[in-house]
Amino acid sequence: MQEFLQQLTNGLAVGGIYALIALGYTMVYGVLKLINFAHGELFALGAYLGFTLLVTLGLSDFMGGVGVVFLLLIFAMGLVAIAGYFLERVAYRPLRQSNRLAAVVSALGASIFFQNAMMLVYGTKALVYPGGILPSVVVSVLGVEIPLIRILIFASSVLLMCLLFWFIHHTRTGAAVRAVSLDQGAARLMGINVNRIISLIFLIGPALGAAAGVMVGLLYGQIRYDMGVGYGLKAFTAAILGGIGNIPGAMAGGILLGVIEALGAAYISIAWKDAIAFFTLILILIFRPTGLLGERVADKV
Amino acid sequence: MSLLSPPLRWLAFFACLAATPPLLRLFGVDGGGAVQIGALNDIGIYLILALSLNIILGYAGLFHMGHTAFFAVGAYASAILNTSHGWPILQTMPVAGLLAAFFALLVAGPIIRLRGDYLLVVTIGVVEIVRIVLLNNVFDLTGGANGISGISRAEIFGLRLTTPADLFYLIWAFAGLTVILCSLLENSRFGRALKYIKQDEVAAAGCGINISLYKIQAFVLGAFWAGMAGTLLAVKMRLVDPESFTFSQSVMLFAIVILGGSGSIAGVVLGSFLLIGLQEIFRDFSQARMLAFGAAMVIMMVFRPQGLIPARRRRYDLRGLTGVFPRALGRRGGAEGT
Amino acid sequence: MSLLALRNLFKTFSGLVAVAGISLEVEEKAIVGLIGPNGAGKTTVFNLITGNSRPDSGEIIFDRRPITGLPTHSIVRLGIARTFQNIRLFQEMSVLENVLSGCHCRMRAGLFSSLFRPPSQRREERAAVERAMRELAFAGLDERHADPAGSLSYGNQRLLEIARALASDPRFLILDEPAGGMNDQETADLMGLIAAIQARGVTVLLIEHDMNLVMKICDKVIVLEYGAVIAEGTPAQVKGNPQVIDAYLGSDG
Amino acid sequence: MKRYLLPAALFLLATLSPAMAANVKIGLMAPLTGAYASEGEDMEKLVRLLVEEKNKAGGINGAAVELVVEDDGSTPRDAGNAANRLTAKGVPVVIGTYGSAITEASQEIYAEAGIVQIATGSTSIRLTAKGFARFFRTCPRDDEQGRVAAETIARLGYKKIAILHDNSVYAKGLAEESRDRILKDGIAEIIFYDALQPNERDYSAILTKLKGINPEAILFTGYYTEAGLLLRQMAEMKWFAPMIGGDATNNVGLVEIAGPAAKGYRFISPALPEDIDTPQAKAFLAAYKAKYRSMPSSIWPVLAGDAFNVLAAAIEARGTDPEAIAAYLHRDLKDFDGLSGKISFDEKGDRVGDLYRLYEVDARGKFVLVP
Repeated sequence: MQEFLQQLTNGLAVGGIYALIALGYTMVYGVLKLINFAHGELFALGAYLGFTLLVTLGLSDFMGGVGVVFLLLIFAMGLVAIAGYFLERVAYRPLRQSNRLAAVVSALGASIFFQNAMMLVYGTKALVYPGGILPSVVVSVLGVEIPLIRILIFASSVLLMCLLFWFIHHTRTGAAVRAVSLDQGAARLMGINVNRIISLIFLIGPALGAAAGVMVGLLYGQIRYDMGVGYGLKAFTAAILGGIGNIPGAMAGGILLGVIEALGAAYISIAWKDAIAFFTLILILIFRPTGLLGERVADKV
Repeated sequence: MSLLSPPLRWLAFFACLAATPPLLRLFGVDGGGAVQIGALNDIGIYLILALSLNIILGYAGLFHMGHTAFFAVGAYASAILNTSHGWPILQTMPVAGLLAAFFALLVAGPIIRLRGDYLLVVTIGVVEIVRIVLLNNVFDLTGGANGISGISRAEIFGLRLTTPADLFYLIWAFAGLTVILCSLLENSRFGRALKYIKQDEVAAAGCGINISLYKIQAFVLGAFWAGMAGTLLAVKMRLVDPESFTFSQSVMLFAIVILGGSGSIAGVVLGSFLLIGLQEIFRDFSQARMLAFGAAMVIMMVFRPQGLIPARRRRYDLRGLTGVFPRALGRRGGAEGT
Repeated sequence: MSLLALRNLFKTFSGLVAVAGISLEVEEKAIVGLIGPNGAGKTTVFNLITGNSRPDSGEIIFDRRPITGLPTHSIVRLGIARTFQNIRLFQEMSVLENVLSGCHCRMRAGLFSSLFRPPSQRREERAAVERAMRELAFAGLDERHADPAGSLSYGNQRLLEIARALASDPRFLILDEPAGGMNDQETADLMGLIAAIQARGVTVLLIEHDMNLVMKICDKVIVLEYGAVIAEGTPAQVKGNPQVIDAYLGSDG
Repeated sequence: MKRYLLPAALFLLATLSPAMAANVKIGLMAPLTGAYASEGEDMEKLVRLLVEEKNKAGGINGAAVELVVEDDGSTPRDAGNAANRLTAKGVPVVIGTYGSAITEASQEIYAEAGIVQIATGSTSIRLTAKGFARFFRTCPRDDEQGRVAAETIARLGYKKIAILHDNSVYAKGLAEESRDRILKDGIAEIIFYDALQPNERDYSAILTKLKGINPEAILFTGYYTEAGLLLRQMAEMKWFAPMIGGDATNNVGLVEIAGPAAKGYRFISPALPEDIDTPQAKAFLAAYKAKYRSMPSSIWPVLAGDAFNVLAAAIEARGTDPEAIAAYLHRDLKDFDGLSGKISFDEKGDRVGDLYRLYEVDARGKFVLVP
C-alpha cells in the first residue's frame, strides 16, 4: 500500500507538468481548432531561458529559494509569450482561412525550426540547472516521503491552472475568448477583435508551456534541445485524453496520464511505460470518442 | 501545359529519371554519383510511402499521422522471414504487404469512427506503440534495439542487386507502378467514393456509400503498399532497427502529402523530391541543415496552403452525351443569383 | 398499396420527445406533403426513415419489408433517396461528379476491378456517366457539368441535389424543403420538376413551408405538431381543418 | 555578360584545385547531431588537432593529411548515407563511429568498398563476429566489460543486485554479458532485471519499485545522462543504494546532472585521459586543453584519436592501399604507444589487452581510480 501511494504521488508530479503543457495545446485548439505542434518546443525554450537567466545572468548567486523561482517563471513566461506571439503572426495567421492541415504542417515546420535553433544557440550537450535553488527536503505525508520540490511544482501547476480557469470563465476577456472559440464569425459581429484575442491566446498558451519548462529544469536539472518532442507528444495526448479544447479536460487528462505512467511502470513493466500510456488513450477514445470531458459531437444532419 | 497528355508527361518524367544513373557516371561525378543515387533511392522509398499515405489522407481525408507503423511492420516481416526463415528478400514483399494490411485491419476497425484530431492522436499512439514493441524485442523476434541485420542481397532473375544504381531501378520501378495504380484508383468508383467521404460523410452516406467499409479499405490498401515499401527499405539498408521508424518520419510523410498537394499524385511526387531532397541539399549547412529545412516548410506552406500542385477536378469523356437527353426544365445555363 | 408505412414511431433526444407515436402511410406514385410548424418533428421523421438516426421504438416498413435500424447505405440501395434541408453537396467536385455519387450504389466495381479495370468495369463507368448526364439534363443543369458544385446558384444547387438523388434510381424520393430560398420563378419550375418525377413513377414525400406549392402539387397532406399527426387528407380537406389552423396561427382562446 | 564572369571563374577554380596536391584522405564518421552529438563534437575536435599536429610535422611521408568529416546523425539511416558519401569521396580509411547500431549500419558499405574502418566506441560483440576483414576497433568489447563488472561485484561482495539497462544495443549487450557471467560464476542473486526508457526524465517510479525490492547494489549499463538522473532522483528520495555503471557513464556530464549525489558512484571504464601515464598522452592533452580550453569529456574521443594514430602509422609504413593497411594492423602493429595505452589488434579486429579500470566519483566530483 505504501508503495502504491508513493507511485501515485510520483504520477501526480509528472502529471502536473503534462497538464500545464496540455493547457497550451487545449487553449490554442479551443480557439483555432489547430494543434500547435510547435508548443513542445516553446516548452523547451522556457527551460533554456530559465537556464540562461539562472546561470549566464547569474540570477542564482544573489537570491535563493522561492524568490528566484518566481522571477524565473515571470521572465521565462514573458519571453516565450513573445516567441509565441511571433510564431502565430508568421506561421499561423496567413493560414487562418486555408484548410486546417496546411496550418498543421506549418506548425510542424516551426517545431523543427525552433528545435534546431535551440541546438545551434545552446549546443548539443545537455545543460544542467544549478542545484540548490530549492531546498531538497523530503516531506513525509501519511508515511509517504515526497520531495518538497515535487509538491511545490504540483502546487504551482494547479495554481496556474486555477488562475487560467478563473480568467477564462470569470472575466470579460475570458468571455471574449470563449466566444471566439465557439464561433469566430459571430464573435467578430459582436465587436470582438478576433485577431487580438488569438494573439492573447498565443501569449498565454506558450507562457504556460514555458512555466512547465522552468519546472522541469528545476526538478530534473538536465535539459536538452530535443526534450520538447517527448513532452509535447505526452501533453498533446493528455489534452486529447481530457477532451481537446476543454480546460478542466486538459488538467484531468494530464494528471491521469502521469498516474497511468507511474502505475504502469510500477506494476506492469517499466520498459512498456509509454506503450501502456498510449494504449490507455486509444481505449478511452474508443469508448469516449471525444475524450473524457469532451462534448458529444453529434453531426447535425 | 496540355502539350503532352498526362500519361505522356509521366512517361517523360520516368524516362529522365531512368537516364540519371548512367548520366552521372558519364559526367564522372565522383564515386559514380553513388551519393546522388543514394539520395534518389531515399526519395523513391519516401515517394512510395507518401503515395500510399495519400490514399488514406489525400483521397479519404482521414487524419493519419502514424503511417510509419505499417512501414515498420512490412520491413520487420521481410527481415524476419529473410534472416530466420531463409526466404529470398524480394519474395517476402507480398507477405510483408499482407501482414501490414492485416495489422491495419486490426487497428483501423475500432478507431475508424473517431473524428479528425482524435483519429490523428490515436494514429500517433499506434506508431509509438509499434516502435516500443520493436524496441522491447517481443517474442524474441524483433531483435530489440539491435534490430535485425544481415539481410541478404536482393536478386531478380538471378541478377544480384549490389550497387546503389541497381537499387535505384528496383525502387523507381516500384514507384512507377505505384503512380500508375494510384492514378487508376483515383479515377475509379473506389477513388470517387473516398473523395465523397472526404468532402461530406453524411452526404456520402446519403448516396449509398458504406462509410466505415470504404475508410477501412483505404487504410488496408495504404498499409498494404506501405508494408511492401518496408521490404524495399530492408533491401536498401540490409538492417532494420526501431530508430528507423519514428514519429518524426510519420510527420515527414504527412508533410509531403499536405505540402505537395493532398490528393494529387504529381503534388506528392514533387513533395517527396522537395522535402527529402532539401534535407540532402541543405546538408552542407551541417548543423543548420534542419533549421533551414523547418523554415522552408513554414514558408512553402504559407505561400501555397493548398499545396504546390493541388488536385485538379477530373475531366470526363462526354462525347455523344451532351445535349441529347430530354429536359424536364428549361436550360439552367447562367449562374443567375437568387 | 402503400409503398412506405410508419407504425407507432417514437424518438426522444435526451428527454425531448421529437416523435411521439407517429403512424402514416405513403401510397405508391403519390406526392405526399408533410407539413407542420417548426420543431414539429418533420426532419426527425425523415432522418428515421433514411437511417440517419434510429427510432426508440416503432417500425418502418418499405415495400412490405421492415427497414427499421438498417444503415443508411442499405436503405438507399433499397430505393429510398433524399435531399437535405441545408444543402450538402460535394462543393469542390464537379456537378457531374456530384450526380455520379448517386449512381454509386447501383454500381458493383470494388477495389480490384477499379485497379485492373475489366471490360465490365469500363462498361459500368460509361453507363454511370451516361445516367448522370441524363439526370443533369432532366434537371436542366447538363451544360454546367464541369463546373464545381459550389459555383452554382442557390436554386440550382437545390436542383443538383435532386438530380443526385434521382441518379440512384430511387422508387421513393424524400425532399427536405426543396423550395427553401427559391424565388417564385424557380418554385414554379420546381413544381414542374416534381410532377415530371412523379410521371417517372417515383413516389415523393416532401417537407415544405411554401403552402402554395404544397396545396398545388400534393395528392395527400399530413400535418404534424409536437411530434404527432394531427390531420391527414387531401390538400382541400386539410386546409379547412380547424386544428391545422390553430397549429399554424395559434389559437386565440 | 559581366554578370556571368564571376560564377564561371569560381567554377573553373573549383574543378582545378583538388588535382594539384595529392594528399592523404582520412575519413571521420562521427555523430555531430542527434543523441550522441556531445561525444561526436569532442571526437572531431580531438582528431582535427591530431591532423594539424601531423601536418605541422610534415604530414605522412610528405603528403598533407586531409580529414573528410561526415555526420552520422546518431541514427542507422543517416550512418548509411554518411558511409555512402565517404566511399564516394574515395577515402581509403575511416575512423568511426561511437554508437554500436550506427557503426553496424555502415560496416557493410565500407566492407564492400574495401575501406578500412576503425570504430571508436562501439563495444557490441556482434560487430567483429561477422568476419569483416578490414574492421577494427580501438574500444574494448562488451563481454570483456561484462567480465570486469562481474568481478567487481564479486570483489565488493554484493549478494543481491538489480541490473538495469535501457534496451539500447550497447546497454542490453553489456547487461546480458554481466548477467550471464554473474549467474555462471554464482557471484550474486539477480533480483531485478529490466530496461528503462532512455531520454526520459522522471525515473521516480522505477526507483520506488527498486526501493521496495531493496537490492544491495544496482548495476546500470546505460548512458551517463540516465545514470546522472537516477543518482539525482535517488538523493531526492533520500534513499541510497550503491550504484555501479558501465563505461558509457564515464562522462563529466554525469557529475553535472547528479550534482553532490554523484559521490560514491562507481563505474568501469578504460583509462581516463588524465590517468594515462604515457608521455605523448600527457603532451597531447595539454595541447588539447590549450586549444579548446577544456579536457575531452570522456575516453571515447581519445580512442578516436588513437584510431587516427594507428592509421597514420599504417599509412606511413604501407601507403594508402587499404589491403596493405589492414594487413599491417593485423600482423605488424604490436603494442603501439597510443594515447590510451598499448594498442594491438587480434585477427578479428578487436583490441587486445585488458583496458578496464574501476573508477569512483569522489566528494569533489572527480573520477578517481580505485586500486
